[in-house]
Amino acid sequence: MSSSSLSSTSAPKVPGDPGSADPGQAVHAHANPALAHHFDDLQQQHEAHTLGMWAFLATEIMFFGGLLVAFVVSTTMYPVAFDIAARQLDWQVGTMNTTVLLCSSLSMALAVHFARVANRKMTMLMLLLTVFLGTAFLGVKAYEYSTKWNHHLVPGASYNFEPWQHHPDEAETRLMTRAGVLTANGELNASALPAFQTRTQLFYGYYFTLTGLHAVHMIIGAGVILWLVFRVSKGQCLGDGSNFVEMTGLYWHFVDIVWIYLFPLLYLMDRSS
Amino acid sequence: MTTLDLQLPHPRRDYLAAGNTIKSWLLTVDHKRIAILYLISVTIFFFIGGAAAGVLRWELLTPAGDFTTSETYNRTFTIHGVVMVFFFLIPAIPGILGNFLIPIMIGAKDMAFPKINLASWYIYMVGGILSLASMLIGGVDTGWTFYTPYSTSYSSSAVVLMGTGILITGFSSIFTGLNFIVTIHTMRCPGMTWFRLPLFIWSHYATALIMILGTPVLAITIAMVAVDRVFGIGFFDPDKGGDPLLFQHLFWFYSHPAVYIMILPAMGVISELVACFSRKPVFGYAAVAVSSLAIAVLGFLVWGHHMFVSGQSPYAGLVFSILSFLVAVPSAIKVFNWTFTLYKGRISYATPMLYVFGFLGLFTIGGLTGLFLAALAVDIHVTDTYFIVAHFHYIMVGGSVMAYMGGLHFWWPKITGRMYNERWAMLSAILMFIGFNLTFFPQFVVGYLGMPRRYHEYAQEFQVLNVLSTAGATVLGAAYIFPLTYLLYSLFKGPRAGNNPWRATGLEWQTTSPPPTFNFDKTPVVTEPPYAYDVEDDEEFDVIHPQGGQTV
Amino acid sequence: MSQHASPTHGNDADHPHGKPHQEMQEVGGISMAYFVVFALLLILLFATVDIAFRTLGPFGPVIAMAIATTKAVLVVLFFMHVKHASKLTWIFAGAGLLWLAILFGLTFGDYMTRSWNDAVPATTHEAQTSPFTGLPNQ
Amino acid sequence: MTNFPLFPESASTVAGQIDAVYFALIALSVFFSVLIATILIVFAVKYHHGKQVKRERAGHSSAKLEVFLIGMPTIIGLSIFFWSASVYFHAVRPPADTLDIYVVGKQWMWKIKHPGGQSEINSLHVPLGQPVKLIMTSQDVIHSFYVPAFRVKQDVLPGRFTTLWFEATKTGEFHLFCAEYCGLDHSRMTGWVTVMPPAEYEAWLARGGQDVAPAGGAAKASASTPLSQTGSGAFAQLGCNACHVPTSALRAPRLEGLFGKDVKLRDGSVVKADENYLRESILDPNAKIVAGYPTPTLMPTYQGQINAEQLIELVAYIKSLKGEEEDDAGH
Ligand code: HEA
Ligand code: HEA
Ligand code: HEC
Ligand code: CUA
Ligand SMILES: [Cu+2]
Repeated sequence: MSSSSLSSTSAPKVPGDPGSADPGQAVHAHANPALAHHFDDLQQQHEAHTLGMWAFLATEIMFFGGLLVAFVVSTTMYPVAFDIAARQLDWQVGTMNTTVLLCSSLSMALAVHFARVANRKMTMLMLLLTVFLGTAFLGVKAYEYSTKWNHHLVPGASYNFEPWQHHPDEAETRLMTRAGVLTANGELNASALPAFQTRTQLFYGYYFTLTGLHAVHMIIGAGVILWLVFRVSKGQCLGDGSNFVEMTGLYWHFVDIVWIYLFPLLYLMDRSS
Repeated sequence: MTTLDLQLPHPRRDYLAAGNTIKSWLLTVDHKRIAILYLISVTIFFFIGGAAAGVLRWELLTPAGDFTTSETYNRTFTIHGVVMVFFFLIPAIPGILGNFLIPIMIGAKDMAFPKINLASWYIYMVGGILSLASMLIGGVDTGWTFYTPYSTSYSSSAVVLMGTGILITGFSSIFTGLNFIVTIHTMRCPGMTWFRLPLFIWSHYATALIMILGTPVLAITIAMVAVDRVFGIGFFDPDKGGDPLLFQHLFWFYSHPAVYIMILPAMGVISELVACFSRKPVFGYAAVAVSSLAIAVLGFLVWGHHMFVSGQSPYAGLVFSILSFLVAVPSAIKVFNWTFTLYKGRISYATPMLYVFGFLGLFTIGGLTGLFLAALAVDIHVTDTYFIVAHFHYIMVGGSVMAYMGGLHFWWPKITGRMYNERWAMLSAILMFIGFNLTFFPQFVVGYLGMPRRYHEYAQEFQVLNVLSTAGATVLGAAYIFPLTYLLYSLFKGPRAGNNPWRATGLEWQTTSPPPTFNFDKTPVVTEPPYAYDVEDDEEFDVIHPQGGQTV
Repeated sequence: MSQHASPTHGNDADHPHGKPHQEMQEVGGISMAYFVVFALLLILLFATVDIAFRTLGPFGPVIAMAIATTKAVLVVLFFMHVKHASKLTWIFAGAGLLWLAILFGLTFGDYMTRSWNDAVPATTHEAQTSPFTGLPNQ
Repeated sequence: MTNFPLFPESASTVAGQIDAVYFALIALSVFFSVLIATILIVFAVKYHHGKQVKRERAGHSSAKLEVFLIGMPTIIGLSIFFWSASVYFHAVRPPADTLDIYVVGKQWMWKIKHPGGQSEINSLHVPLGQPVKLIMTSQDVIHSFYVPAFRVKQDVLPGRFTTLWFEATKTGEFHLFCAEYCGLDHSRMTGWVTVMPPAEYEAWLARGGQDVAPAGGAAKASASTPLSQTGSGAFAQLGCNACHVPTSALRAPRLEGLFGKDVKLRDGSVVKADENYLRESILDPNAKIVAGYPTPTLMPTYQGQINAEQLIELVAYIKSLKGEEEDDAGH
């Protein structure tokens, strides 16, 4: 009895040149340039790419997730300080930027569609539009960062948060009183100031880390899309080869989803008065 | 006997012959060559970590802090822990054996993403070099656990650099995991259904799940520590409004599952070996396969058992304790099933099998002492003592390293095409077992006596046990030098091994040794479950004779 | 070799790769779904902004997160084509969320139950009459 | 090297209970290790390669057996869990009548304050047979207070109080270790716990915490002021008594009898007034405002104004304030 579990029966092929011959290639005589040598067919390749991308996105969920858990823990510890710190973010700019990002998601989805039907021109157009919108988002972000810098809201030695200096509205005043930095009759309570500073700085620590990480993802995404534009312009990555566009699309949409959560968490924490 | 008659019609066409230039190695995308790259680098890291262990043990010979300063000692155990965990054990079995074998075992030509596979190795090396660089510029003195606020606000060492190294290496682990998952899902050859997969594959699949779902949390946690240090934000520093327990939660959310990253691949190796050297299928195949997944999932629910005395809520402690007892169940299933596999087998004691015996004994002890720690009452007393040190060395050195050595010996003829010297190999295995027990058993005793870990100086009455431990470490260190020597020697002078020296089943044994670049000349088709061994087959292994030694 | 793509093919996807299923009407060959989803996303965005300014007490954040999740689900299903993807894709997309839930759940389990620790028995202050505790200033 | 123990001394009430769980686990481990080793050896010898034995009809799996292999460890594990958890709760929950001693950890020493004001460094004197509760905090990083002979250990955190209790059952000197890595001299952050018969302990206290009576006459009862009295001084000095006295014009809750009570808060929730609550009330009075008081609180924040030791004195003082009548404490 054979101890082998295998039933391959045919005699071994005569090997070709050492290392260079891919026995699989023989079958794909008309090998498709979009098919990598170690896959058997396009379907297998597409499945591998899709699964790989989704598994990677699961990783990304946990990556942002760890930070979000920390953020929520801190928010529940210092709801008042975080609330007032969050009110310094400009929700109008944030809303606008969210809209820009949603548009970029649409254009990316369309780019994938056009790549699949091998429409080179429209694919390029949509990809460029996506990069443009992404860059616009990042530009606005940079503008927001610079205002934070000017207002000394960047954590570090120069951090100094003094909302009472800037004509606080009624809700802000109420929050400051609840935080104890303002007394009931509106005077500054110096004893509560240091704690107020560290806690709001903690909020900004989260703000910059979360949005910064998100921005880094956007920059990487934009870079990849530009590379795609180049490939598509040469007629690659279309039709059968559109996997690459599709995977980049998944990534881009994911980054968009992260923002869909960050926006209400950071900008819209209870604005009611 | 073998179905594929692969008597090398062409003298050299294996993956090793695909090129000899440095470039052909550094730019290869062949999973087998990448495995060799890992083999070399992991071995280097092991000896660096081992050298650090030597320093630790030497210091602990006497109660006084006389061999090193406390500063050096603290940096030494940090580098020892970091290197052994992140740069040796986590990549060892997956990076070397996993990379080499997974595609072959499932009948594929390569990993799903060969370039990412190579990138993983580079990322790992960059991370490793950064971490070692942090050692050169003064080292890090936080312990491998980086507890805050010490690591963020008090330590004046190269925490950020080492953290960056670990973070980067984390991505290597993530990409390796991704590759494994996708490869196992999509690249199986015809007929290779899930329940025909070798158990090695199952356990690597489970490992990969932990890698992709756990590692990112470590990455972000370390990034937050770095941000804390650089910008003084204080996510984890109570002086600045943060919470040190939050750090511990995030750290252990990864680091407990990470201990299963370190044991699951070892378990996969043991399954293959125990079947081959008993000439029988693994008993309870399905149970052993599914228990790997159970470990991976349950392993994410118990991290708080590292925090029983940390100031965590005692009620959370209760939950984590009960779940820790439950996570032991799938391990118990495996141990018993391996044991039963021997029943009515045809057992031979070749070197890999000796390591299997070593593994079974030592892992059992290590795992059972894990139950002591999961028991809230006992853990209060033994946490942060040498009892913990003994527990995890029993599992990681007695379990994982033993399995790694066993696997390396088992697949060595496949990887290199050469056979090592059986006598030396057996001698080393036995020496390792003795040295190991002498090193770490006394640590259980001294731990229950109350000797805290990470102590550079200790109380007088702990000395005798520490002397024993140091003596054992010396034996153990020597025992690790042997394989390094005879394995290297076999590369040049070892006899040719033949394609299937152990007459094992499994696709990797049906191709040539060493395998060709694309693993098979013809995509295999699988029609049977794995481990179709024949107990009645009582031939000798043909590898033994050329050495003059005999399987006893 | 070529039987590879046959049912014995060892991989798991239960859904062939192809053009997205067309359930909606098309505009110039493009599924309407993209535009409908886009419009919904914008509407939901303005809904989030709107409710942020209403006094909803503890429900505010809950509703905000529910809306965000709806938006995320829309993107995942339609822009990311999960609606027509294989089961495996669903599993991996779900795994990320499940694991996140574990991280949140057990971490908060600790924070929420810390105050249960009634390690201070109600009668302790009586014990302060022990000879070692002076009662000055009374 | 003549002193060569293999098992630690047991010198507290919980030590025996913890050891019992430990021995049970050892028995379990020995049982399973020996069982597995025996099976391995027997099979390895009996079914050795060269042996002619019956090998047919070896099953390859058995559903019944697997169910047993799931059930058996689960049941054993759960039994140990319940037992050890009950011992644990006994070990971490202090009884009612404890002697409260305050501990401050800092790199790399233990500072101990007795309620009578006696303080020591790296040593702790306690009476035999009296439950002692340590209320601990750290000035810098995490430390861990560990007395192996008592089988107790608790991390000591900055920014928070943690507690640990024990009742010593043997007189003598026992090791005190810092068990959480805390930097350079972690291994030197050690000391001794001295357990004395109550009478001797009294005498020791009376000597002001000196081993020998201070020169100048033992009659001079003590140089040390009770902690609560120092606290009362601080209470006055920091201006607390501007508000927290019945006569104050500013309305503030009476603190007499507060400790250990349930406090109703402004937002409707109820918290127990333990040490951590007192701590928070002083350092961050706005975090939890007592029902019936306005927000923001009139009370100033003392964060950054007082150090860990003053905080302990204030807490000790507030704990020492007895309620006159149980029901009119103002809550
Ligand atoms: C590969 C690594 C590895 C593995 C697999 C394990 C496995 C286990 N570990 Fe271990 N552990 C570590 C590595 C590992 N550990 C490390 C590195 C640390 C310290 C980290 C640090 O602080 O630096 C640690 C610390 C550690 C602690 C924290 C201690 C403390 O700091 O206070 C705990 C507590 O519960 C624990 C428990 C367990 C349990 C229950 C298992 C279980 O999975 C074991 C299951 C196995 C068995 C039970 C044996 C086989 C079963 C039988 C023979 C049948 C009989 C069984 C029953 C009746 C149930 N471990
Ligand atoms: C896979 C993981 C792994 C492995 C394999 C080992 C292997 C060993 N470990 Fe380690 N150990 C850890 C993981 C590991 N350890 C971790 C995570 C910690 C906790 C760190 C912390 O607290 O932060 C730890 C801590 C730790 C301590 C406790 C330190 C303390 O708390 O103060 C000790 C003490 O005995 C120790 C000893 C050893 C010994 C003797 C070996 C032996 O098995 C090693 C034997 C090997 C050799 C000795 C190599 C042979 C080579 C030579 C002899 C070399 C010559 C070298 C050159 C010329 C370059 N280890
Ligand atoms: C200006 C007045 C004022 C001063 C000074 C003051 N307090 Fe208070 N304190 C209050 C008021 C008002 C409250 C009730 C509102 C609240 O919970 O914050 C209070 C509450 C408390 C509570 C919680 C009481 C409870 O019933 O739960 C404690 C404890 C306390 N103070 C301690 C102190 C200590 C210690 C000091 C000095 C270091 C101090 N206070 C100084 C006004 C004051
Ligand atoms: Cu203090 Cu270790
Ligand atoms: Cu663990």
